[in-house]
Amino acid sequence: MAMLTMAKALNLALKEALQEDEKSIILGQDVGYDEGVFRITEGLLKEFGEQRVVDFPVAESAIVGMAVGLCIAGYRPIAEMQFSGFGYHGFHQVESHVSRLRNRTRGRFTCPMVIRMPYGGGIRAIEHHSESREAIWAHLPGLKVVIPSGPRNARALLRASILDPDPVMFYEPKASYRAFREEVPDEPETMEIGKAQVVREGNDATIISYGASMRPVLEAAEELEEDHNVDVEVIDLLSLVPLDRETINASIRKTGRCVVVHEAPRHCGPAAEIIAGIVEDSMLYLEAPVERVTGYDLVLPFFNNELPYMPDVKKVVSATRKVLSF
Amino acid sequence: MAMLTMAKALNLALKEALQEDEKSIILGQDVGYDEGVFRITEGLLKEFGEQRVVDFPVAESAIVGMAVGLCIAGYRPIAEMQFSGFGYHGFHQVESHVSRLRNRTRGRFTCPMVIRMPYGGGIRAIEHHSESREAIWAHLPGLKVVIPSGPRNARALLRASILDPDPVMFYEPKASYRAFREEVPDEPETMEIGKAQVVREGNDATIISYGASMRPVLEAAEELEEDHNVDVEVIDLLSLVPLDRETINASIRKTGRCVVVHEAPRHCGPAAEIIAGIVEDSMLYLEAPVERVTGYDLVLPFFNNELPYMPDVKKVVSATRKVLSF
Amino acid sequence: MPRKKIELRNTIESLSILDADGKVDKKLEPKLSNDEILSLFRGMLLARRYDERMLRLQRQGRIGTYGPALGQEAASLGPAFAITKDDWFVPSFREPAGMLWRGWPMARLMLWWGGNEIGATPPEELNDMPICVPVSSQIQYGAGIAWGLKLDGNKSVALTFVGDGGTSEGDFHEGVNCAAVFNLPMVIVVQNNQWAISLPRRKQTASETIAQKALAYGMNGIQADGNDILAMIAATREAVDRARSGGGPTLIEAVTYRLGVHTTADDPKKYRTEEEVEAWRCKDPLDRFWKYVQDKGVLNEKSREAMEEEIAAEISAAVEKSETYQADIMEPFDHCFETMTPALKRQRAEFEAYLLNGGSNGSPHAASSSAISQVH
Amino acid sequence: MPRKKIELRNTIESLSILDADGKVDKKLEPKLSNDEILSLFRGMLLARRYDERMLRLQRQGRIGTYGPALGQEAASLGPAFAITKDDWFVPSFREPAGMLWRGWPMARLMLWWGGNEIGATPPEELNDMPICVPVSSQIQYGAGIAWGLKLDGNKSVALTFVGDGGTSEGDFHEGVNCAAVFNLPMVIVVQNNQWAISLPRRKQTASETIAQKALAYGMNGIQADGNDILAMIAATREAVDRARSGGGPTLIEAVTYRLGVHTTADDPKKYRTEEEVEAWRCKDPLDRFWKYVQDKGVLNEKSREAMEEEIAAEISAAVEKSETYQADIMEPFDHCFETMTPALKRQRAEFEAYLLNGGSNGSPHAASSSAISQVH
Ligand SMILES: Cc1ncc(C[n+]2csc(CCOP(=O)(O)OP(=O)(O)O)c2C)c(N)n1
Ligand SMILES: Cc1ncc(C[n+]2csc(CCOP(=O)(O)OP(=O)(O)O)c2C)c(N)n1
Ligand SMILES: [Mg+2]
Ligand SMILES: [Mg+2]
Repeated sequence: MAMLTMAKALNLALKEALQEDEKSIILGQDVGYDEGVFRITEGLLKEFGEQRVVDFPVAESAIVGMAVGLCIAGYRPIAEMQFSGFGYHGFHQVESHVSRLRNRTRGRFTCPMVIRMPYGGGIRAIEHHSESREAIWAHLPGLKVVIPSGPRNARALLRASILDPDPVMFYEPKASYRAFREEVPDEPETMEIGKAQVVREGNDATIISYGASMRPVLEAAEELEEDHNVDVEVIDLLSLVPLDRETINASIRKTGRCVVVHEAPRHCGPAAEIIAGIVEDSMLYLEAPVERVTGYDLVLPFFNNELPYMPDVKKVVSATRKVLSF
Repeated sequence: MAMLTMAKALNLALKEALQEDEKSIILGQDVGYDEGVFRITEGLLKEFGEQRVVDFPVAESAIVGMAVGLCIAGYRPIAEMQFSGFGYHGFHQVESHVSRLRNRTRGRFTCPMVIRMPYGGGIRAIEHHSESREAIWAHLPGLKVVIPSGPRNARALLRASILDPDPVMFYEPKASYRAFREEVPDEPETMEIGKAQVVREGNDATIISYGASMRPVLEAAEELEEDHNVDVEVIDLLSLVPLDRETINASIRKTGRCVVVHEAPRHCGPAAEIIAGIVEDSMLYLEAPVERVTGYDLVLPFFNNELPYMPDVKKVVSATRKVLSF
Repeated sequence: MPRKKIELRNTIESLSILDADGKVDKKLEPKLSNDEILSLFRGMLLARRYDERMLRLQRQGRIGTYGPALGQEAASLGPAFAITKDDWFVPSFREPAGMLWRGWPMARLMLWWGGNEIGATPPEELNDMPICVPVSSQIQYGAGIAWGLKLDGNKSVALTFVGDGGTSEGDFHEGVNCAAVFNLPMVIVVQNNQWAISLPRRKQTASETIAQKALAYGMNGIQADGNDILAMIAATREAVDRARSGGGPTLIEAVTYRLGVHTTADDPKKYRTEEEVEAWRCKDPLDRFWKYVQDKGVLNEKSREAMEEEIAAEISAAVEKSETYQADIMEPFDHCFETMTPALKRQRAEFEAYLLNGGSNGSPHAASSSAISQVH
Repeated sequence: MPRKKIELRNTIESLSILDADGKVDKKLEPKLSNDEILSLFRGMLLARRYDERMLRLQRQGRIGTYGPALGQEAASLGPAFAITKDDWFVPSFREPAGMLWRGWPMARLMLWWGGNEIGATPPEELNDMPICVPVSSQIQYGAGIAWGLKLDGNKSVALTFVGDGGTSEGDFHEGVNCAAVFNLPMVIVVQNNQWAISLPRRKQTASETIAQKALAYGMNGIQADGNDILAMIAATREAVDRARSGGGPTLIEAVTYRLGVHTTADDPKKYRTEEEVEAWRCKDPLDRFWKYVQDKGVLNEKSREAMEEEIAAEISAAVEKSETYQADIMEPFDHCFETMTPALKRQRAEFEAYLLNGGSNGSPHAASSSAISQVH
């Protein structure tokens, strides 16, 4: 066990992949000599060489599209989009091929690839470096969408994503890269993709979230307990596709009240799907409307104004109190 | 008044725009000499010339991106993506500039443009020509998303979209282009963007839909009345952004039961947002879980198998009976 | 010198071997055995007759919209001939000649146009990709396959096709540039058939040739007469040899012409003249090669007759095979992911209930035929 | 001839006028008045000192990540000088010299890097676009603006910048190709500063020059010494004149070098040698022009001192102005659409309640500083 940041934990998972499977290959802008702009690929070029860790021209569509070709040729690419805000440049390749190749060829060809991208706000970055648009991928059939929240699950989920026979969009909450450390086992560890975790048990209300928002959510849960004597259950989704409706519903049936939290814009965002699922499965258990604490339907402001526009402890606490007082 | 198909009605709105505003300009693949692959731009090159109706190289990102530049230079471009399945190639330009320019420049520059695209299945088209991915645009802050369902509202909404000071993604249900005719007034007519229409009043349940799905929905409504003595209210959303929650909620508060219908995949699709909004505003009025009749979370099968995978009368009828018998 | 011309490493050449009158440049003529000439001619003829039959089937409503490759047979067959089974064949959508040559069962191609994924499923033994619809997007996976081959160190190449219109797409640029940067064993054939639906070549790009686009990537490029199967074979062989020996990618512009409709939903009279089409008809690759085949004494009118009959029978058999194909309506649920997600299991059950309850089984389509006839 | 070289309309030349030793090619030297030389030098110096101050401000935590353009002053100032106010200036993100020359209030540029949209708001009187972050995406709106100018028939041009890395993007290709097809009055300056973050120019594209990429589009291209302001002025003037007279777009490769970090989050030691940087430092555009300015008798050490002081004061004033700027926290709701949608009205009310209830007013950031220091 070592105490690692998420950045280090991700690095570990990548290293394991390169060690264990000679067909795995990392490609992206500045992932080699620069070791990634967030240093997630630190040491990998040195250990595995230029053939396995490939610095790519500034061409996101080719990163995605050529990764498809690598899959066809029997490789297992792990692609990095430098920021999720530039992943859109490869959107058409994802929609047209990554997500469809298995279906189109009835399984003759598949895309066992991972597309990693740092997402989310709160780090004083310039425009286009802070958005959360995971919902656009979650809506495309044929993709899995995985979003870790801490060092340990980041490593285990990245490993699982790399081993997964299907394409995974792996959203990394960049504000959490170095925000805290956790014990991460030395031995390779995987987690099943599509299983949410109840990270805090409680009876009064359920707070559902994922990724970077887990930090304010957990802080809010403590504040609710200490200051308001409220005992909330907290669910970390860990993946949006597959979505673990079982865990969500079990909790809702217990608490009857729910708040969903994410940085992404509200309209047609992940919270909407979660709420629709709750209505379908557990409507009669709901004792209050579900509250959404999300980004507004605005482009996240430039960094000087971004914080108030993001979910925070205060917003989560007040939404929870609202569902409790309904 | 003339009896027009939707194709003709759209053509009329385009013609009016070119006549009324010399800054309006149509650009897209094959919109000129070929008059559009669906003939929506019929006669326009002949009447307005090559400067106003521009055949574009096969470069969707440039269609969108250069339209942004035209807006900056004071023009009002009406761009066509030949099929919505190729609109993704311009996704990054839409996300990065079309949807943000006003915000970024605090209104100094704006994007009064329309991006038209035919969408939807059911016309025996080849791969990539039948999808419904309107939700991905609806999730991006700064865009309006308008989807007509018949000739008259198509003309009025396209006109309103062209006149709108902000960018509009205009999704055209191609299966409805020539499926039926309606009276369309000779005089220019507009409709307010963001207002849904109650196209059929009823008390037992509310069916909410838009675009191509309105046809099976209305047929289902009749069948429900005739065969099952059920009196449904039908709402045609006409736009996903802005979403007319007022009209939706008024109806739900009356009927207490709801079915949402669209061709788009279910997960994180428009129906989820509609349901989340109902929960927020009218949960206590709901007498049954809301049913979703949507595309499955699959790529729409090649055309030989596509029909059973789309919403149809039977599915709408049975979902409605389900919410009624809950 | 403070202002001087920059000399480039590569120059662009044009290549033609068998001209429209059937005259051959002996110096450049690729060596082909009589058997090879025979099978090449058969390949061209098969593709031509296949296209003609498909157009008829479309008119009879037995398949969907169809996009023929009439007149472009040499441009895809020549390159296909010049590679081996181990090499990869990555088509766009105008390469039926090449695909049939590679060994695609004709019935599968028919099933693609009939709206069945089995038509997009390359048989296990072929290193082939299926028809690709989003223009130029195949360039990227073509380059990715070439990359994989290079990593494997196995000397194979990825032969990838695209149209003149496709060269305007960002995907073309990104893929070809990266192929050159990584020095990949890739051959890109641009079938410049002069039109992208209604847009003529000169409005697609202001460059004098498509071949010179290679200069932007610091790689080899050549313009070949795409209606001359000998030129296409020679140009591809040269490019393939270079790629195999580590010389990187080549861009081949095949100058050809789409003699027919873009697809059956298209009406070329709206945008081009009958004279233009006629002028190109005189350069028909099949007629031209037929002269060559006769000159070589490989076939004559009579033996061709027999070949025609054999081909007609082959096509009829494929039609029958394709028309007896029964798609499994539940299959899509099995091919989204290797393991069905809970959501899909649930939706599958929902779908099954719908079918049991008398839901549509797929026929017939609801959309009006007028809409159908306008679809690309 | 069946195999022959294709002669292209355009050739690619390289241009250098004022070399690294301060020697001038008199034949090519653009005519500049002493006033112009003086203000050009001031413009370069201002940009250099601005960059230096911004780097300090960043280290002091008074702005966010900063991307300097040290060493690239000539490459954006020369072109900016060669156009008129009526022309459009469409920057990427390495053109502070050009932007300041155009008339951007320095405080606004500082506010951009301080995280405020006002920094992206071009003053009403400027035909300028703001800094553009998604690499190469500005090429498209640059081309669109040029298209509008052409439609207006007003002889203005759109001067658009991009980096060497940017040439690999699909957007570069689509925009430049369309500019050539539509024969637009556009000048594209590629600031080839040899690096795209850590990727060296030779791994970005296999072409010998960036300028030759013009051949792919059948348009004019030239490679100019980007550290030579005279060459940049001359090359741009030639391109602008051609564009104004209907001759279409030109691609100018400005060969320059990023002397500093990519951004303050970057550590160039990871990927390039100090020797390389030193070699380029000898070609510093400012030092070189300083010799020229002295030779012309326009400034001397002493008058330069005065200029330095004036510039220092100007920058300090801008810092102060930018640091007293108060953003309106509610403003984003006003600029999403011209008219706020019902959903946004509702969310605005929600947000107002949050603020009234003691919500964060924007300071200070929660993320750990170690995360911040790693962000590009
Ligand atoms: C990305 C994309 N945009 C648009 C289309 C619609 N479309 C189909 S074929 C075609 C023209 C292609 O021209 P070209 O590349 O020259 O190939 P050709 O049809 O002439 O063989 C277009 C625009 C498409 N299939 N994909
Ligand atoms: C579309 C996109 N992809 C990636 C990035 C991240 N990024 C910022 S600058 C840069 C390198 C750009 O290199 P170049 O075009 O040569 O410009 P330079 O930074 O050298 O001025 C990259 C990859 C981005 N901003 N936009
Ligand atoms: Mg073509
Ligand atoms: Mg650079």
